[in-house]
Amino acid sequence: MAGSMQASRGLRTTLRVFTGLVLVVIYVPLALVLLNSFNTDNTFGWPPPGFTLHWWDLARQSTGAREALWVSLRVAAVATVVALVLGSLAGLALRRTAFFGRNTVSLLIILPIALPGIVTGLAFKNEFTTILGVELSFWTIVIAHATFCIVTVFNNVQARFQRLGTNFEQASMDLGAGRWTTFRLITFPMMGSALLAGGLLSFGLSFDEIVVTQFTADADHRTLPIWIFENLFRPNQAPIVNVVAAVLVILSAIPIYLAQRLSSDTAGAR
Amino acid sequence: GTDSGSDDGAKAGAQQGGFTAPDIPMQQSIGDGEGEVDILAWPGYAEDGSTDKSIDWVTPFEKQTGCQANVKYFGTSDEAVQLMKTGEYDVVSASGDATLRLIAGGQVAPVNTDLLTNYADIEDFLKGQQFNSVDGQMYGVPHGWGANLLMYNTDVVKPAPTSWSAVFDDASTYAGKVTAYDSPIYIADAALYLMTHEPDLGIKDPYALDQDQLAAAVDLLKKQKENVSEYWSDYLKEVQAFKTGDSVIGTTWQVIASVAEGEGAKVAAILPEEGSTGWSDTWMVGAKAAHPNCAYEWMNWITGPEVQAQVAEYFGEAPANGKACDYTSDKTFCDTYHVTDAAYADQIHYWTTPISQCLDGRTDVTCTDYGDWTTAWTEIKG
Amino acid sequence: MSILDRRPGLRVGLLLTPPMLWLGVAYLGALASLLITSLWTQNDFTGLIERVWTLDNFRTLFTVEVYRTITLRTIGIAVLVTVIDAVLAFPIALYMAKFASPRAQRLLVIAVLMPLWASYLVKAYAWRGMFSADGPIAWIARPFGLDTPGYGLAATTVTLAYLWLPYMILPVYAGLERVPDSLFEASADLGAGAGHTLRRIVVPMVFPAFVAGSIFTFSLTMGDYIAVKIVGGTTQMLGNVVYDNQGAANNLPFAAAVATVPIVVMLAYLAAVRRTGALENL
Amino acid sequence: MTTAISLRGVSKHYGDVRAVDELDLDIADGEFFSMLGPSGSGKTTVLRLIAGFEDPTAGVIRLGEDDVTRLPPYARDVNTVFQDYAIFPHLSVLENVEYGLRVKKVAKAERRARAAEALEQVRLGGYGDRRPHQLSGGQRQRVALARALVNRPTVLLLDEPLGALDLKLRREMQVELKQIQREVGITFVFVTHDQEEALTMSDRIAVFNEGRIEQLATPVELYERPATAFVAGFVGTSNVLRDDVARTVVGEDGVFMIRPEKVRLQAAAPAADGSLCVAEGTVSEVVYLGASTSTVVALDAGGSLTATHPNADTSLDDALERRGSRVVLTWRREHLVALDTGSPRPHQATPAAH
Amino acid sequence: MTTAISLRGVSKHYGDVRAVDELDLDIADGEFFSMLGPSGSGKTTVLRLIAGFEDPTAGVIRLGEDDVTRLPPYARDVNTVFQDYAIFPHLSVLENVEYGLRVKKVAKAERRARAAEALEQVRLGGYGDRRPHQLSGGQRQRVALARALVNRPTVLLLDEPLGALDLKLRREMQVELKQIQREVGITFVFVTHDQEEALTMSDRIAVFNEGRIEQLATPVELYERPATAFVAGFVGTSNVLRDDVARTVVGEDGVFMIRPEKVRLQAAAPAADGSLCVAEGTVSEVVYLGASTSTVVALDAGGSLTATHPNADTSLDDALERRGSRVVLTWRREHLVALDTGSPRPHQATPAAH
Ligand SMILES: Nc1ncnc2c1ncn2[C@@H]1O[C@H](COP(=O)(O)OP(=O)(O)OP(=O)(O)O)[C@@H](O)[C@H]1O
Ligand SMILES: Nc1ncnc2c1ncn2[C@@H]1O[C@H](COP(=O)(O)OP(=O)(O)OP(=O)(O)O)[C@@H](O)[C@H]1O
Ligand SMILES: [Mg+2]
Ligand SMILES: [Mg+2]
Repeated sequence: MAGSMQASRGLRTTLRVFTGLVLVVIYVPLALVLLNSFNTDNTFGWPPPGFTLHWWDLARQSTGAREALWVSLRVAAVATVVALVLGSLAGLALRRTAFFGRNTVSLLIILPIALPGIVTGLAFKNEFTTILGVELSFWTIVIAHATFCIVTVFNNVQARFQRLGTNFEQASMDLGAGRWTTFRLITFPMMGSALLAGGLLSFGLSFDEIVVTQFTADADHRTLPIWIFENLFRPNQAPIVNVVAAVLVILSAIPIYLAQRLSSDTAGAR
Repeated sequence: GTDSGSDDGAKAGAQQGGFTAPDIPMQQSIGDGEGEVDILAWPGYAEDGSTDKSIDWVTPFEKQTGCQANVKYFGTSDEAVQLMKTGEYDVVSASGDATLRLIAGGQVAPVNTDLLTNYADIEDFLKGQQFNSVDGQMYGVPHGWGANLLMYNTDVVKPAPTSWSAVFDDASTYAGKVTAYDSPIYIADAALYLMTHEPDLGIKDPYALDQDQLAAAVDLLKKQKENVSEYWSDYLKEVQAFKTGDSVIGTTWQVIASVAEGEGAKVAAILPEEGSTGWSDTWMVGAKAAHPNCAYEWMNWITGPEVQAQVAEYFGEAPANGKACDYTSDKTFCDTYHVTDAAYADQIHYWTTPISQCLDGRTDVTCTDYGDWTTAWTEIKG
Repeated sequence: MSILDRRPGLRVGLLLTPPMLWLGVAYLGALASLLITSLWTQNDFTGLIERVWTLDNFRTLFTVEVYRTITLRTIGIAVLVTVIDAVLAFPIALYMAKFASPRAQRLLVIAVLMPLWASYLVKAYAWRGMFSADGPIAWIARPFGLDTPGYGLAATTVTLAYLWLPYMILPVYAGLERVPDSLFEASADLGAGAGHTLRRIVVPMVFPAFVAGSIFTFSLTMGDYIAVKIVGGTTQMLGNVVYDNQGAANNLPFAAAVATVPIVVMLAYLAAVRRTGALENL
Repeated sequence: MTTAISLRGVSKHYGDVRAVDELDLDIADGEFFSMLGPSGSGKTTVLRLIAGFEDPTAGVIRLGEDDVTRLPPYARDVNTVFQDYAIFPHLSVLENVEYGLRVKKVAKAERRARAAEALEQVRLGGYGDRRPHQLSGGQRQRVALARALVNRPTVLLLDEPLGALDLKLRREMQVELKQIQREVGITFVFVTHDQEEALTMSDRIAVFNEGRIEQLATPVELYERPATAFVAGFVGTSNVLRDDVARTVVGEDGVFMIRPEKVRLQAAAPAADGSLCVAEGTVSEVVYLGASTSTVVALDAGGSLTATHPNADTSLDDALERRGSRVVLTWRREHLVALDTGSPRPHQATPAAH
Repeated sequence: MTTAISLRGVSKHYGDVRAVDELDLDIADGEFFSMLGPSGSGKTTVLRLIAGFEDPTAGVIRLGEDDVTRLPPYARDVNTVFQDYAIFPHLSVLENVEYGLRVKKVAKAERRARAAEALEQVRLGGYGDRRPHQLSGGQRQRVALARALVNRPTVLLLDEPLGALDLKLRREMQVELKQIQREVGITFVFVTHDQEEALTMSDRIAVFNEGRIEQLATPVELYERPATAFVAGFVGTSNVLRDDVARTVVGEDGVFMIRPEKVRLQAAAPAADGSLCVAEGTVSEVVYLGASTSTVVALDAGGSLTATHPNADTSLDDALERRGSRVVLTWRREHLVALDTGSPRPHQATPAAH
């Protein structure tokens, strides 16, 4: 791979410089966030009049942030589990079998991510409150999140199946294993890393979601993005938000790294 | 809380006097606490230390009264009304656009102010208002209020403005540096301005506009827009804009002015001569309250001077209880917020949701409702 | 067991039932109810929705000019954001996929993905700082006699392009990785310089990946209402109209009617790109 | 000799494609049976039908005495070595080999022992702990073999197991495979498209064409007495004489085949002899093949014939200089094979130069 | 004869791996030049160096008179047929073939005409509008060829172009390729690991081993007079005699090679003759190969020898019955090749049975 375009050194240099520049542009605002988490100024005055660990201390003590984090983690975890189950079922069903309506099914799976969040959010809110008369709750967030997370799992599973083919399962059955044993000993373990990668992506997607969440969350269940949203609009809370954001960015490297390692074949899949 | 809350939602059922309140019995005495109380509140009105450890007036309440407080926050006035209909809540912090609906709908009971030891200390200009009483009977206890002020950059804006004309007819002086509140309810600010400057339009109440009046306000705002740098909707955005100089003049809340000033921005906030729009919130007791005694305990607690001082300073509004001024950490707080200034308060037209039935009592025309205002606001922004 | 062996159709059916129930009932149901609601009306007096069929909401949507303006503006911004992201993403993705060492490749993917986890709001506010009158952009531009564009369309476009850039880079990167190196070599071998190879071979081959990325950038922009509030100055987009009507005005039916616009736009877009095979590249 | 596998009237249609077309086939116990044929002729499909991965459209499949037509793969006492080996990548070599026993709930100690033994058999003792990706192609192929053999199936199906290997390794594996089959003594059904491979390894060979068996015979029969032009063209190189050429050279109407190695190259016509066929022509091409040299002669009667002779005596070949010279070709009439032209088939061989 | 390509002291190192090691090589204009060698021996690397996809670590590469060492691929008058063909999947067959001309801004009418002509040349006239995925492997290979030929390069590089094809198609393509080369008359540099392919097609062959050329010769020389044991083992099948066996049978110390087709199988020892080598043994294996039969004989002196003889006279072979019988092997002493053992190399051939 590397060196495949050995000869075009000029191009290589140009691309490298360009990539570097864009990465700088990507990270300057993030660096600003990190810097502002130490800024003594409440509203990120520039240049910072002074530096302080005060906000980090406050953030550490903020039970609100912790509760919101806990809600976010729970929502993301449950939504991911649902997405894992539904996404891999759909993936299992749709591989190789060419049946009428296959396109419709995959369109349906893609739709929640292809339609803007505000549409998905509003649609769910309307369904829950206007049509069904259900109160918004933890579960309404989970349902909405799981819906748009299915596609990440589905895509990862599909990509894996495409690469593996069906030979391994046939080999297993040939060796005397029934359908369930084959699934348990062969299909599932081989899907494993794809599921993990899809799950991690789906977890991340849910974790940072704000639009759909705004529509489907009740006041008792504030996810971290909602907490951030509210606190940005509260006086004197904005720097704590920066602390939280900085921590999130740094922590996010871990799951991303894992997902990357586990699914080098499906790296692009969201 | 009320800042963005009171412009929410619904069209209150009828105007004062336009309906008879359902006959709901009023509590006559406070008995033993039931051990818990279900509170429905704007975020920020019942802090238990979870946002900031030092911001906590719920835990002391529990300790003192033995009433375990179950707080549920709501996001819009509608949500509050809907949740109150379930009958599961004992007490609610309602804004001007929810109170009448709750009263008319029989969701709240009249409040026996004799049982509330702090009631006497509540500023008189907040008592017996059209949005918290019926025929002189209080349906709640006032919590706090605030005005939408005019803020300007003292370095740039000279001479100091005294009128809203600085952001309307004279806005072009600061073209591209004017800011305004990003909500349809801001149309009332324009109406208020027209009330004084275009008397021919016959605007009596900035929340009761007929088609022509609304059109006039919309025109005014469209002209203003040419000079607007941005519309603001949250503290952070406006404080930043005034500090950087992106905005130099526009509507504000006292708390924003204070924060900006505290961070070294050269700003001042005034209540212009035309008066202003603003908000006022009230605690009300549920008609089917399961824990009425604890509910009264809570109302008493939340209107106490010390707690009032805490809430007001945290939230950034004027406390209803003037005695709170003795307890604020910032000794100038009450002056800044004109807590006991009845004349000041009189100039405020509290946010009410416009409905098609004219709130100013006209019956010969249909007024524009909040839906019309939203459409108009969309059109103004273009 | 054995009936499943004999009847693959049944097997597929059983596997598909749970996800299709979920998506069909929960999601399609929600969309359908959104459409239904858009045909209802809201009672001014009680603020409640009245289940009376009417086309009023759509009539308003189509006759009041401002909605057309906003729709066109939103689509325009979405197109612009998509083009900017595609232009920025291609060289980076190309470098990642074909020039970087495997190690650098992995690091770059992480570097591109990480910002996705920093809260959307926090990043939008960071850009607010960038565009401010005394912010970094003004600071850089001033020596050249220029100034920050300030808050408005330009700032909104740039901020959205920034926010969604990773969603474009990743599919394009994956698409490029799938192009065998030998095709690059074959093109060079046949006398084509780098530019020609990129234009005639690489770009056409990863086009489906661009389309896949554009589904994200386009859809995310079509629905945005937060970033535009933060850096948009006086600008408003379709998302704001939906949000304002469902929230403050409590006019859910009209909000639902407005929400059908992005649905129609996205469905049309999906239909148009279906044949490129982009949907398998998501 | 008992029958290990028997197919009766077996067909498999995919839509319009008749992958397998009313096939009757009996494979004997312990036989090394090969299926040979061009791509798409249905070899893999037959294998998959026997293994149970596909249901026949019509017909009956028996293993020994039992009708297994409707049994799923895991209920058939047959194992397969896949073309791409299908080694489970997440299991070690030993775990791969154990797999069949584990599934059948054989006790751990026993299955360990049997797996180790199977690995010995394929000369991979000591490789048990490796991961599949650490193995070379040839080693993987042997793991696949061990994994199948450890179950002691009555029949082993092998689908082009050597297709992915390079020539040298392939030759080595051919020898090993044949040796293992002799040792374990079970029936091998072997698919290949390489005729040389089929000839060297098999007891019997079925040549497939378009879902049917064109000829079923021992290697020697197949090579020496191909039944049809198709078989003659597919197995070994052959010279086919037809029409005018046949009439002139052979003296009879019909289609005839003569193998290049049976043709002698002479400078002058020999004495007339009824048992010899004679054809004159000009050398048009001489191809050095290492062990042998092929000479392509343009016949005066039309068409061309190839004669191959071993480079047994000439150390540095002078044959190249013969290009363009006049020669006489002779062969024994008894080596001439009359071909059954049958109904015309699309893949029919044309007179091949080489 | 002018030189088309010349390499002087060319090396290519990847980290510690010396893929190509100080290579000197001259390829003549119009030559069909093959590179043969085991996997990893550096064949592809040499090709890529010539094409310009890699920069040499050291050395100079000339095309004709020009030093091209530092030129990018698109500036070299050389075209490549890739092992995986590298057909652009989004272009039609005609557009693929046109590509090089289009890049060089040849006018549309002319490039259409030339592309069509090139397609005719590879027998794909009328396929211009097809998409690559509608072609079979062999057809794709020919598109790749046409795409390269249309540019009329001075040199055409082909990296195992037939590696992916099945045996029959491969044979056909070998003939076609050779024919096309003769027609267009340009230099072909051809990489393969199939020795038979190299022998039949090439003017000269370089046998690679570990980044160096082990022997460079014509096919006949290479086969008949391999310079080293490595070459003897890699090209053709060979019997290698060494140590005790060599001493007993040949009567000399050293390592000797005799090709199986040079070995005669006799029932009794012939009259003593200085020009003949004689070895006695027992037939251990008889393998029918169709055109020939191989007999493996376990020598009394140790080791085994293979003798191959054509099935020229025996129509139905009776050789199989000879297994276990005593035989005498003879061959001419002049056919014996003394091998240069050189320094021991890992890939050294061992006495091969077959
Ligand atoms: N699942 C399928 N769907 C449709 N057609 C199929 C399927 N499997 C095989 N075929 C068709 O059946 C015919 C026989 O295929 P089969 O795989 O048995 O051939 P083969 O002899 O094994 O060929 P090869 O040597 O290329 O492996 C072919 O025409 C093929 O296209
Ligand atoms: N890009 C590279 N990086 C590191 N090592 C390489 C690279 N390319 C080739 N090599 C090494 O160089 C040596 C020669 O490789 P090359 O591809 O030239 O062999 P080859 O003779 O073409 O083999 P094959 O017949 O398998 O194609 C091998 O050891 C290979 O691993
Ligand atoms: Mg097959
Ligand atoms: Mg190679």
